Amino acid sequence: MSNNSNDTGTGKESAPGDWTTDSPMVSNPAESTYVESQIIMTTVRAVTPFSLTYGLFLMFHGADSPGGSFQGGAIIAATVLMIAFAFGVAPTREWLRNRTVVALAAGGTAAFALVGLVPMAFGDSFLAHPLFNEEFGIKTKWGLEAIEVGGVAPIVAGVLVGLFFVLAAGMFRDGDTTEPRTDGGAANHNRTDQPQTDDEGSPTASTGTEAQTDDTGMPAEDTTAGTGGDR
Amino acid sequence: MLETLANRYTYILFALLVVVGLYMVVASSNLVKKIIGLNIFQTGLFLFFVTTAFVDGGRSPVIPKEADAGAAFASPLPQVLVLTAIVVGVALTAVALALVIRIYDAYGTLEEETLREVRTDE
Amino acid sequence: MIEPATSDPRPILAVLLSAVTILLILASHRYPNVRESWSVLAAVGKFAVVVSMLPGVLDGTEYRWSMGEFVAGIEFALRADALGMVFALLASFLWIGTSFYAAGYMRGLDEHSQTRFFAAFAASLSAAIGIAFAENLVTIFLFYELLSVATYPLVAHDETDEARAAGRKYLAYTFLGGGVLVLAGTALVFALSGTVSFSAVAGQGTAAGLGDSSTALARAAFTMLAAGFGVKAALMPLHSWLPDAMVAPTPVSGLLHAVAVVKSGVFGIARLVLDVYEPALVAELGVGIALAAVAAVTLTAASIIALRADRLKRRLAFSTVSQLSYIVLGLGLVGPAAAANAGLENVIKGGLLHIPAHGFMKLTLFFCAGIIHVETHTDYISEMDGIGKRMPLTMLAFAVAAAGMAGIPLVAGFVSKWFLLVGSVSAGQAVFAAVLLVSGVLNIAYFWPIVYGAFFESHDRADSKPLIEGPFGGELFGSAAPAGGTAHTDGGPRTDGAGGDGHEHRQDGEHGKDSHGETHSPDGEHASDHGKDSHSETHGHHGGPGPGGWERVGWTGAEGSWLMLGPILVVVAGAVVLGLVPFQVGFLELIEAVAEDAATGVTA
Amino acid sequence: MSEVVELALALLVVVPVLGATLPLALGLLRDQVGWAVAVAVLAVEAGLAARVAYDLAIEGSRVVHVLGGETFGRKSQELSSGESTEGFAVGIELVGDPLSGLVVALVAGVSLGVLAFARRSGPRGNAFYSGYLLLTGGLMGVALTGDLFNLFVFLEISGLTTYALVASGRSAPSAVAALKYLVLGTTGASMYLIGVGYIFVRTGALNMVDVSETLAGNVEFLDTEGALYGDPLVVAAFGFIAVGLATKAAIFPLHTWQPDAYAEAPDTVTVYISALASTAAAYALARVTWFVFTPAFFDAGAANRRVLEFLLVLAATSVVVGSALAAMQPRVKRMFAYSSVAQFGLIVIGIGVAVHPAAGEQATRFAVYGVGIHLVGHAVIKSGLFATAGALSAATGARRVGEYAGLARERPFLAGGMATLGFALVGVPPTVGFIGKWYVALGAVEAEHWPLVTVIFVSTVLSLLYMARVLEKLYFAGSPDATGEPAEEIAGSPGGAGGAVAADGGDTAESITGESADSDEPVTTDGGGSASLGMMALALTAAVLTVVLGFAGSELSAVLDPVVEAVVDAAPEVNP
Amino acid sequence: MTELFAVVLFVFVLVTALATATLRDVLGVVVVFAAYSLGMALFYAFLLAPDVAMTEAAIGAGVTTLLLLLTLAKTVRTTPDQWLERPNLPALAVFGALFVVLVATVVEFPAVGEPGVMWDNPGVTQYYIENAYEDTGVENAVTAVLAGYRGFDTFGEAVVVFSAGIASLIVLRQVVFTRE
Repeated sequence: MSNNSNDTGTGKESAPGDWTTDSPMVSNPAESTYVESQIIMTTVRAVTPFSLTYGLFLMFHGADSPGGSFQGGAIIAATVLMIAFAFGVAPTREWLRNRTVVALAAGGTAAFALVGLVPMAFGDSFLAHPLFNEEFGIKTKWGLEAIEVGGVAPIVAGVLVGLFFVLAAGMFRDGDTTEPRTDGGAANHNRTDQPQTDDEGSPTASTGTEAQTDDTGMPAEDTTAGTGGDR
Repeated sequence: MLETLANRYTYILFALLVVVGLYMVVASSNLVKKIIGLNIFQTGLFLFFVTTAFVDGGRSPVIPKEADAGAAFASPLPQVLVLTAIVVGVALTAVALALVIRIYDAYGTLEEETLREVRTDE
Repeated sequence: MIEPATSDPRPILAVLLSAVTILLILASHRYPNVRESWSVLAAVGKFAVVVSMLPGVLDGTEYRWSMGEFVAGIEFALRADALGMVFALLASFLWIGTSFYAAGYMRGLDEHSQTRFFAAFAASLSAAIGIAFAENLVTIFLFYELLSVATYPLVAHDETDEARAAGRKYLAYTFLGGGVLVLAGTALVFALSGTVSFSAVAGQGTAAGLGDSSTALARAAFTMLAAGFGVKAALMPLHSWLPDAMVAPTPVSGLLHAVAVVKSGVFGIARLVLDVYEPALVAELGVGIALAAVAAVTLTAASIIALRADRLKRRLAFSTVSQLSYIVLGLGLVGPAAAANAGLENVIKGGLLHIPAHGFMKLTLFFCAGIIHVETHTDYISEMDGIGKRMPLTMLAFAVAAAGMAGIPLVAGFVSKWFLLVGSVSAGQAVFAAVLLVSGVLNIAYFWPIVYGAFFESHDRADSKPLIEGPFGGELFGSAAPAGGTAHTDGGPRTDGAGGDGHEHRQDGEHGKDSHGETHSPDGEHASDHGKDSHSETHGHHGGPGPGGWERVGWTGAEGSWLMLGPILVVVAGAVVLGLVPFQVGFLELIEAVAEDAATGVTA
Repeated sequence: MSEVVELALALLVVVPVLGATLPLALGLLRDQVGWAVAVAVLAVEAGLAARVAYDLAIEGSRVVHVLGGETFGRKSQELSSGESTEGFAVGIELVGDPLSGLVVALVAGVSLGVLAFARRSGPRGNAFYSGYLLLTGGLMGVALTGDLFNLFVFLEISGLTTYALVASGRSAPSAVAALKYLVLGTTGASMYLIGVGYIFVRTGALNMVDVSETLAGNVEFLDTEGALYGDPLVVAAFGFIAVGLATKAAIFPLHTWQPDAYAEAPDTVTVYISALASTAAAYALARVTWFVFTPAFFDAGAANRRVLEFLLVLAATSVVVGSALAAMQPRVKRMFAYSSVAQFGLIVIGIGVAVHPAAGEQATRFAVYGVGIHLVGHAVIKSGLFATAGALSAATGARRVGEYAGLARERPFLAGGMATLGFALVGVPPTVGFIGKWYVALGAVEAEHWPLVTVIFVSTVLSLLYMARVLEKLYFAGSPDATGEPAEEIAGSPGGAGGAVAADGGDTAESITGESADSDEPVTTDGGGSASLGMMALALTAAVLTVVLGFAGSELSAVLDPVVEAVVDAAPEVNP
Repeated sequence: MTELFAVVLFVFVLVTALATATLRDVLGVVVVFAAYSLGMALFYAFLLAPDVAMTEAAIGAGVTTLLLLLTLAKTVRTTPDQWLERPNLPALAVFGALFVVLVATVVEFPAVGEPGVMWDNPGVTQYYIENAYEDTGVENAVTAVLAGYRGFDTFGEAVVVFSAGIASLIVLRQVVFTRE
């Protein structure tokens, strides 16, 4: 969002430092982090399989050696982030549909809860894995593995990737019209209409705020991800 | 006295990190730095917990099937607490950063003073 | 616990009657006639309920109703005993008259928000009855607070700056008194004695527990409760909300001064002295004499200030302040009397009997002020010379009531003051007897000029009124002036007739000093009556006789709407009856029951 | 272990979390499903909560849900002395007792009720309702967990979601407020964690019961000479925990996040968090202070006592400062926010008095009553006030005290509701506000903390300072247009009396709620928009509830009796 | 040897921490902070907590740093007018006091490496070490405790992570992930 710094008027602000050369597509905030570099791409291509494997290994082998689903999930997520850095956020996001991310996060949470609930169905308490042993002769270990691998890891991986995408997308200005008009100020950047933001107006603002959404350069991958949030 | 302190160097470090972190939260005017300070504060706390689990000449708490009696293991409990706390910490950091992005989006600055000025003349 | 009282729903019925009326009043806010008739019906019904309990209570039975525990260890209970009946009887009877009168008054002036007015009126009445029948300190506190809440809309009714200021002041004072002092005292009493019940049964009352606890705490609790109730009883120096509250419509003034509000304060003190701390303990702690002293000071100082007030309602207000102190004085004297074991019954009788007596008389006076205001828009005594021609009946009633105030025999005031006098002397407190006599003189001094001027003078040739127009007679009452600290603030020379407003302004200046720092508009009274337009007038008011003086109106009651005149005559008749045959009206019997009860408590 | 209530304890936490995944998942198919999902989930939740609260609160039973079953449950240790301990928890327990029963009922009720408000007031969008459900689950966890570290986790869950919800509005200041809240809240939580760490070092336990047993020195096989109360680490631990939780409860020097957060958040969120956020923290503080550090702890030494008294001083200060600042605020929401600072000062005073060495059994009893009742009462009152303010601004656009002039004529029922709630806040009987204040005061009196007594009683007048401003504006400021015409008179009078009457026993409650809708539709003003029926309903229900609860004083205190016993004999029984 | 290692780590961590506090350039701070996290990870490993070390490395040094960098990329950082922050004396005083308090409590702790009282009371740690495998069939006691004994904590933790995702959606007002 470096382009915003101009019209915000606070003088001594410059684009991010030399760790990322200003990309041609400055208008796209997320892409401003993107450096087109063959070396990085190849390295990432080379590294990715290993780190991915390592992450999976940690996930599944966490039971008998240090490491576990958190670390595994985190590393898998980190792998994806590497890819994103190397090939740009937007393509990565194309390749990794939102569905996947959401499914990982929400599904993981649900899986964890449901695995925990099964014993309650048998009148035992929440997360009582030993019950699997008694009822189905499944080792308690697999109960643990179930929540680790089926629950925690997907959540961590999914959410971390999701977080990255969300932060990369930045402030999404369109949003529902059912709320205080007041960040018409927050929506476009000139300080002049900031005063509105002080009194958060009536919750039933007029539905005219979509108008503001275009002139503020909506992040590209938002549009690619089909985020016409307008109702 | 010095001896006692030397024997508790990790605790001292914990104290130092907590103080440094809190100082950053209060003193530094840049919002991102505040958040980093928060992280340092918490890592100090983690160090404290990990230390409580530590036993001299012990082994990490991976207990083989036939654990030879008498082998000293670090306590797994505090480590688990720290694992949880770390993840909680990163979650908070993420949300904080999201807020930072939004604040910048609205006010065009991350410096607390500038922010205050901007908001007063709102 | 042993029930000294037969369980009976009538007390709560009496309370709820007007509470339900509120709903009806709200529901029928589009039909004024229906609306007013509701409040009249409720008044009559309530009075009927109360009266229906009278014989039983006279026979010594107590009607008790309890909702069960309200907070831990404390019931939400109502109990109709002799003392409560005195207040309940008075309030419910006078409400009948007031509701007629209010209807007439509000219509006569075409007031705004009449529904709110009548609803709040009903609410305050039901709160007042609640206070009368409350069985313990927490219950009485509950209704005490509700009374404050319910009367606030009435005080601030006019929605002028002055009214708002008065309302703010009223809320502040009453909540300081109720929410802080009474509540704190109640909590302390509960902590000390483990109960807050008024129950007369030995060992169940609070007195026992208070007796054995530390004297300092017991005194502290007494002080807080007395001060708390003293706010509504307008004891100096907590009185200054009362004169301000006169910006309210006259029926409200009646309600405040005679029917419910200030009486509830006095009644609270009566409960405090007679039931919470029984006379013996009061004597032992020596708090009675202190209370009496405060009352005596208030008595004198208020009378002196009243001398100087030119606006009729203001003079009446200060007269109220002083008259209430008679009651408090009587209750305070319970201490010394119990100590001397002499004159106890008399001081109690005197004090309590003054509750209804003053109620009747003061209501008459305010009604008179109100009708004068409605009919002639006259508020200032200096303009009432010869008004007797214009409103003979009214001024006659006024004269009678004033005589009663001054303690002239054959009117209610005499009996009570007589008892007080006898009691104080026999209790060996001659100094208070002296105070009583002095204030009697002062009463005459500030009422006689009105009556005299009304009947024997006319607007064009009136004697000068040195007390009002001359410089403040500090040297004249040198002895009393230092006592009435606030009296000094009322000083300031009177310039001329028109300056009456300016003078009022200065008199109100004392309120400028309070935290709200509101500014009083001298003509706020009038602004309240017919809209903002009167602000444009050079004079604060256009009252007084027309150019040709007061036109003569016969004694046939053509002087005003019977909706107002009727109540006046009824009430003043009541005052006279109370003075002529006190034993037949019921009040005195009730009070004697109370007094004997208290006396036995001491001797036993 | 198959007893339904025991299972319900866990479900109370799990159901909202499971529900929270739905808006996201269904959101992939279509948007705007959030509200419906939330209603469905929270309806189930409310059912569970009712069942649980009945057992815990009404029947006063203490239910324990051993998470992970027997294998991960309590293990008894054979002692050198031959006997064996009650057993120590190697896992985590959910504990339900009357106190948590009250909170559970409160959380479930408010969460469901606020949805009625959110329908119109927004924010919409599925993410919002996911967060809403997660917050509910987190609060349930705080209410039920019996494990010190687990408490930290759930504090963070509720905290995290609260920060997000505060910033869910479109206004830019809300983001700043949220970040401030996040920084302070996280610091507070970490402080709490430091305290837990210290305790853990000394006792090696995290389960609340075990910790208190160990601190009391009841664990024979441990070679602690008697109680650990004197131990500097334990004292420091209480200090850190108190500071941390006090921060989240917005006690004086660290209260600064609350006014911003409450004032800047969207109305819906304000209503919700004003009822629950600080309440949960205060509840946690009470739980730890009463049941982990028992009264015995504070009697153990001068230092312990001094720490507690320091806390009391801070609480008293925040009563005064909060009210004073509230009286100065031009904006209504900010004013109520500051009043919350004061009210929680009152609650913390109660928490402290209950365990103060000077407190006899009576004082403890009353203080516990006070805390329990005022926690619930204040939640209802304050959320009601915010709901009323929100509805008023939705209807007329008024957000400052000055803009309230004469609104009683346009919005009689809302004004009446605000009057009732206002007087409840001041502590006028018969409202729950009075009962809470009465008990706290009584506790202080019994314990003879005269300075505290003074503060409590004066707080009545202080709160009157700011409430009177609002009510006077509402009723007696007179609307811009002349007040004489019958038109205004008819519209205005019912509300006018509504104030007096409702405060008079709430007997007009039904009529108010009943007629609210139709009587307000015709009146629409230039403020744009109008308050939805849901908003009105919530506001007025709260008003009625304060009065109804006001008459339930003895019932509520009866509910809390077991808690009193537990605090008094200072030894919470380990689960049978 | 180990002492030396510990001392080096101690100094490294402390220096990096102070650097983050004093450096003015935010990007520099972020980079230093990443180094700091790695140092902490080593410290954890040194203290026999490999799981914690991995997590710190992956999440602290890895993910957090990435998120911080991303944030900086989304915003503009002020080019530092001077190298170091100027000290905030009041804050220094306050936290100096806090430091004293902390150190005062620190001396109460058992020396580093001595099994504290928590080993034998009420025996939780002992219990884990003895029974973890029988109870769960998992060798890594940490995993056993994490997913078994204290599975509910982990559940809460998972919820926290999920909440963080939701929260970022709410905060940045994105409907991206809630609709396709």
